[in-house]
Amino acid sequence: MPDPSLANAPSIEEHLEIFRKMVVVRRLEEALREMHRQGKTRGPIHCCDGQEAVGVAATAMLRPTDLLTSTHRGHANYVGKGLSTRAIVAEIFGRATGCCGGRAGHMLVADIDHGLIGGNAIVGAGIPAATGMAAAIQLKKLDDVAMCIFGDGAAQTGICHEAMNIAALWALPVVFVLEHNAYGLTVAAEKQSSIETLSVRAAGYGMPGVTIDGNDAVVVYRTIADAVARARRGEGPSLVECRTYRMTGFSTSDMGGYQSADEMAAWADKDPIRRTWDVLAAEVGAARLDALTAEAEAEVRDAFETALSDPFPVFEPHPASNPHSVALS
Amino acid sequence: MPDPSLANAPSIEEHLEIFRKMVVVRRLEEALREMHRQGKTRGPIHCCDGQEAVGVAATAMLRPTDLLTSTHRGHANYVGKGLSTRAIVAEIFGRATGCCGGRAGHMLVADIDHGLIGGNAIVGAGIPAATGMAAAIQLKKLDDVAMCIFGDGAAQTGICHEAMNIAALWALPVVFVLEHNAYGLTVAAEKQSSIETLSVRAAGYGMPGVTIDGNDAVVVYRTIADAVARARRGEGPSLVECRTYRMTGFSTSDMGGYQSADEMAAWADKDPIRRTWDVLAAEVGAARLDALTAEAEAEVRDAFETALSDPFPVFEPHPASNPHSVALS
Amino acid sequence: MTSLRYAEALNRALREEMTRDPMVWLFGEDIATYGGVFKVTKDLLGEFGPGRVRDTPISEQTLTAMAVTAAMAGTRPVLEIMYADFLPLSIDALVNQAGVFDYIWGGQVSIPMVLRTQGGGGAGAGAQHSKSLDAFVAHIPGLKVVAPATPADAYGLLKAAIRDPNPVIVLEHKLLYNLRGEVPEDGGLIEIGRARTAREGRDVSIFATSRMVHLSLEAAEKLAAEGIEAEVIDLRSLRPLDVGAIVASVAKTHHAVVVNEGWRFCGYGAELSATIMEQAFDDLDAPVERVGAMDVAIPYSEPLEKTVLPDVEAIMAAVRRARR
Amino acid sequence: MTSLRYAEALNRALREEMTRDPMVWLFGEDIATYGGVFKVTKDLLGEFGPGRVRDTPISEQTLTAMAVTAAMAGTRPVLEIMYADFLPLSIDALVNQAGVFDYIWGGQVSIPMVLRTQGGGGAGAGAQHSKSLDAFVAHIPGLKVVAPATPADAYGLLKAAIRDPNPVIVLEHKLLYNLRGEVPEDGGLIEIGRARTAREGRDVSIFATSRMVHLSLEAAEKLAAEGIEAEVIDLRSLRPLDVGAIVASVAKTHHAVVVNEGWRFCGYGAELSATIMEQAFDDLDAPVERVGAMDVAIPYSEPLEKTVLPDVEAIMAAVRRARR
Ligand SMILES: Cc1ncc(C[n+]2csc(CCOP(=O)(O)OP(=O)(O)O)c2C)c(N)n1
Ligand SMILES: Cc1ncc(C[n+]2csc(CCOP(=O)(O)OP(=O)(O)O)c2C)c(N)n1
Ligand SMILES: [Mg+2]
Ligand SMILES: [Mg+2]
Repeated sequence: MPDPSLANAPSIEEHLEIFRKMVVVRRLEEALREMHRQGKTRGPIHCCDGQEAVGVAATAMLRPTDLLTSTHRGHANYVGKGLSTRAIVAEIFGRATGCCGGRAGHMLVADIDHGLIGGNAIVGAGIPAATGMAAAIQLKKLDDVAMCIFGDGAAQTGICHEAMNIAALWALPVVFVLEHNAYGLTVAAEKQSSIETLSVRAAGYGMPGVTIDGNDAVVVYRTIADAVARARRGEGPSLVECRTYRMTGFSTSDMGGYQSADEMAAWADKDPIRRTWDVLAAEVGAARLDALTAEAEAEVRDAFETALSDPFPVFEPHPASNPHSVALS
Repeated sequence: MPDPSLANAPSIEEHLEIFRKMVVVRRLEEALREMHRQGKTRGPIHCCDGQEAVGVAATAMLRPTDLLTSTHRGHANYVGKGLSTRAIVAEIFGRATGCCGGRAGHMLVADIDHGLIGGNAIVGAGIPAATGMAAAIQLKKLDDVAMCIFGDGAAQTGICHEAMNIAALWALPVVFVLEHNAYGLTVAAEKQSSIETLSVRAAGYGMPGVTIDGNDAVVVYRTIADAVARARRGEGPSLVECRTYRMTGFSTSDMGGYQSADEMAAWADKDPIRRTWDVLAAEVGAARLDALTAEAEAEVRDAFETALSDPFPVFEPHPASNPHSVALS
Repeated sequence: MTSLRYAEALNRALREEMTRDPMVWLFGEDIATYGGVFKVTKDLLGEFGPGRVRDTPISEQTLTAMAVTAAMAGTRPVLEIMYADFLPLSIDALVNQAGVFDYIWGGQVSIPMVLRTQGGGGAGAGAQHSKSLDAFVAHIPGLKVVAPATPADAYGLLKAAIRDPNPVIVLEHKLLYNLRGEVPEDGGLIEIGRARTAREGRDVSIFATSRMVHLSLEAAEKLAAEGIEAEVIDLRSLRPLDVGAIVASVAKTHHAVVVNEGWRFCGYGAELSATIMEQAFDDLDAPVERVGAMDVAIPYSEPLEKTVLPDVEAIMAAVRRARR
Repeated sequence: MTSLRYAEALNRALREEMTRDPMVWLFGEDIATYGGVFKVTKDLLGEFGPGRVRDTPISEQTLTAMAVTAAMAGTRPVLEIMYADFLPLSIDALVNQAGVFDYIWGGQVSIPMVLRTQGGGGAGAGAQHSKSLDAFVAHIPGLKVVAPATPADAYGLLKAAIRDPNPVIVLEHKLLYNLRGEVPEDGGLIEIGRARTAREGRDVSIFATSRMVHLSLEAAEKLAAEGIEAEVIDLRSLRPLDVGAIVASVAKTHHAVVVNEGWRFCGYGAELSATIMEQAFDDLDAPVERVGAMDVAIPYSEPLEKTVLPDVEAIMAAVRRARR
């Protein structure tokens, strides 16, 4: 796997943008949890607090035409891939102005203009999905890539195996980003995975595999940039396992009781936003970061304000569905 | 993986029985192909000529209570696990006297008294099937084992991954026997598998994995015996990849044209029956082997003679199915 | 009799059957340490230990296939599939394995497995977590399929399912877990294949499943104000179907409405409608009316989801059409 | 017009569409080097090269999911699933992906994929290689499902399927591949959603799919000898269904029989039966008769298989019952 050479490091501007987006995600999720406490959300909402470095840094070097598949826990991917915060929030609140007109909701957000197709709530489904997109890219002879970000739980699904085998066999331009946050819902990794370091499995497909600190945005960026470059060159897929942790449980319906306090405290110390702040503050000074933070907060605040007063959609029959049956129901 | 120490070698009597059973399988399949040429078979029939050492030697040390799952290409497993040749042949010809009363046919043969449940024509299905049986064995605190024999094609299915992960995680008493015959139907291994040596994947589940010469009955016996012993001790699953080759195409409907003549000739030289003969002749003399061969041939001849004059079954409604619907159709 | 929530009734059924028979064991995602995302398996890990209550990887296809063969090999596995939306991952193991071998192997094996899952919409869970895929499982020979609508039925049908020698699919509903109701102290098994008259009426028969039973009862109350007395039959068992109860009710009312939350086209309601027409044609004064979800993926936003899913108004409208 | 076998007609449709549109590509097990186990993709590897005609590993679930997104990403994949019995492995990708995103993402993507497969019994292929699982795919909103019964329809419907912006499932039949028939030289597209009158008749309407069309025609010939003139409608498109053609025929004959090779209970025949009853109740003089496979796994042995599967006699008996 890539020697994380300086060649792949993000520029200062890219790094600052990663920082700003991570703050957007954090504030967005804090606001969602607050809305949930007030009983103003609908359905489960899965937060990625503590994992922002993966979703944001892994997508930072992608083009809008590069295609990304995400999961039920996709806020960092949505923001990382450049979607408007307002369109995300409006979608989560089921408004007509949401990026899918309110039809998709929190888990299935998609935006074709930004190459996000899309969130997916069938665990593992994003893996063959990205592989299929990579097959299309290959057929079209483009140098775009497809990326899937998926969890340690998803890595145990059969489609993960099937898709990685096909991707390697056909040398497809896909990057497999395994976001290992130590749990699948409430089930600890050691209860659902027979081995600790999942990147070992890459050898079973003859592709590069590596495990990295997923809470270090720069390490994530550099490693993924290398995998992306490899895919663009037509050399096939790679697996990058990013170690991270969910700081606030699996979703707003988490009733707790399965994570140890020690474990949570240990990971709180590794907060990727704080770590990025420390690195960047030394380079550009705290004032610049404060300004970016304020900007991010304003963006989130505005998004909620507008989205929450946006109209709800009205149902329209869908022509692709069976017309007779719709007409009669 | 096991050091193939002499401790695991078959006794002379066991070795002779392996030889005899391999000849039964070979003659059985020759007769089936002849019947096919005469238009007397129904449905596709998959032969394992050239692979007999795997199916017969890998099951030679099993108890009747050990559970085996097989594939669409299971003749050697059926015979290896001790089924009566007549019951097999009658089943293949759809007779009431078949081991499943003619309902199962060639691909789904089962015999609970011999622990064969059973053949399976959904590629890969035997892998989670054996894993589930191993879970039952574990729950019942028995020291039986479950074994699945499956192909290189089956190794690419999602359920192979899921089942191996669970088997290793729960330390289930299951032995995964990968019968690598270089093809999945007509698709060459290099067109369907991203790596050449599939036992490498065992590391992805933290279990032992090894690749052996599947045409050497003694090597098969010793390696599998070790994996079986390990499973009986409660130490969990193993993967044994046996390299072999189908000498006569994927089934009676094979129209050919995808295997090279050189490849076929090279493997013909490695015929496991001939090799076993050579080893045993040195030990017990040719006369003993000739006698066993004659015995095997007689058994197959008798089986065809009786089975082909056995009666066909008559349909009886099945109480477990929906009674109303059956009554009305 | 005790008053229990539907989820508690299921929990008690599991506890009692596990106590009664050491070969009953549970597995599924998040069911052990956490006690299940709907808490149906709460406390059972502590009571029965990690050998009999197992958290699993996310591997529905294999888990279902394992349930089939663990049952064949002499245990009584109860598998939880977290959402009915994931049943498609189980269908190969159901239609190509579970439903096949008892018959095909000439009775050499029986397959006493239970697959519990929960479906249904109305919770804003989106297109991949809100479906009722009853039709997929009800189509498979060799399986039984039940869909309890009350705590007592949840308790009695789950117990019967665990003791049944055949594969049984138990379809629960996410919006019923908090429903309270009286449950018998012990025993209380309910024969699989028997419908229940939830409300008597003479003017029209409403045949409903799962949560739709409650909506149908609500519709019936409102219709009574219009002078229409609807009989509401809770089918409880989707396969086998209690054709006798259906025919008897239609013979009385001469009008029928079927209500199932799944999609209409080729859905479970189609079978009900066809069966009624076949079995009670001469008794019918009007076509059977079919209520179900609109044939489209279930959208997230509340007003859209409400439009797509069947509701009390849709049932009332169907009854009025059936009575035309 | 040329006379082609059904398999050859499909092959020609693939060749023409691949020639017309470089974004059409094929993948599936054994389809490239070998040309498909039923030879439908014969010679196409040589003509279009390994980029557009790909052999695959045995990974139906992933292959189907890949077809969905390869279509979303701007290509027109045609996936072959070797047996309809393996459709269960595809259903998650169909019901949770293919049928969902066009609507749920507000029209941002279209999914012009085709999934070809073949089903049906009568070849002694056993319980896992003989099924007609039409009902599983016909239930899924957002998909179209066609089942050609003749070479001309195989050609015209497959071409239409490839050009359709929606996911289309093409259900072929293993016993039809050798059937010969006239196929138009080029063009000859058939609109998806239109039934075909295979035989006119005034006494009873038989609505049939796939191979059952031929059995129904045979039954109709024999019934003519008894003085019963049956109209045989080949539905061709299972979803959407040509309700207009059905209603028109029943309005003429007042008696209906539906024939689908799948299991009866909750099968595709149930939908047909329910739809006819709903749409043509007042025209019906008798209940719609439903012919299908018995609700049991399909056994291997010839006399058993024959008993379980619908045949000409079963259709004739149903017609007589319908005319009672
Ligand atoms: C096929 C399927 N099975 C189960 C679920 C329920 N479920 C939702 S999230 C989740 C855990 C996923 O774990 P992981 O892949 O590690 O992602 P994470 O939630 O940790 O980000 C589960 C089991 C699902 N959505 N889909
Ligand atoms: C799920 C599934 N997909 C496809 C097939 C069709 N099929 C039957 S045998 C076979 C090849 C299997 O290859 P392998 O596992 O290597 O076994 P072998 O035939 O070589 O013994 C295929 C693709 C099937 N039976 N089941
Ligand atoms: Mg996780
Ligand atoms: Mg093989």
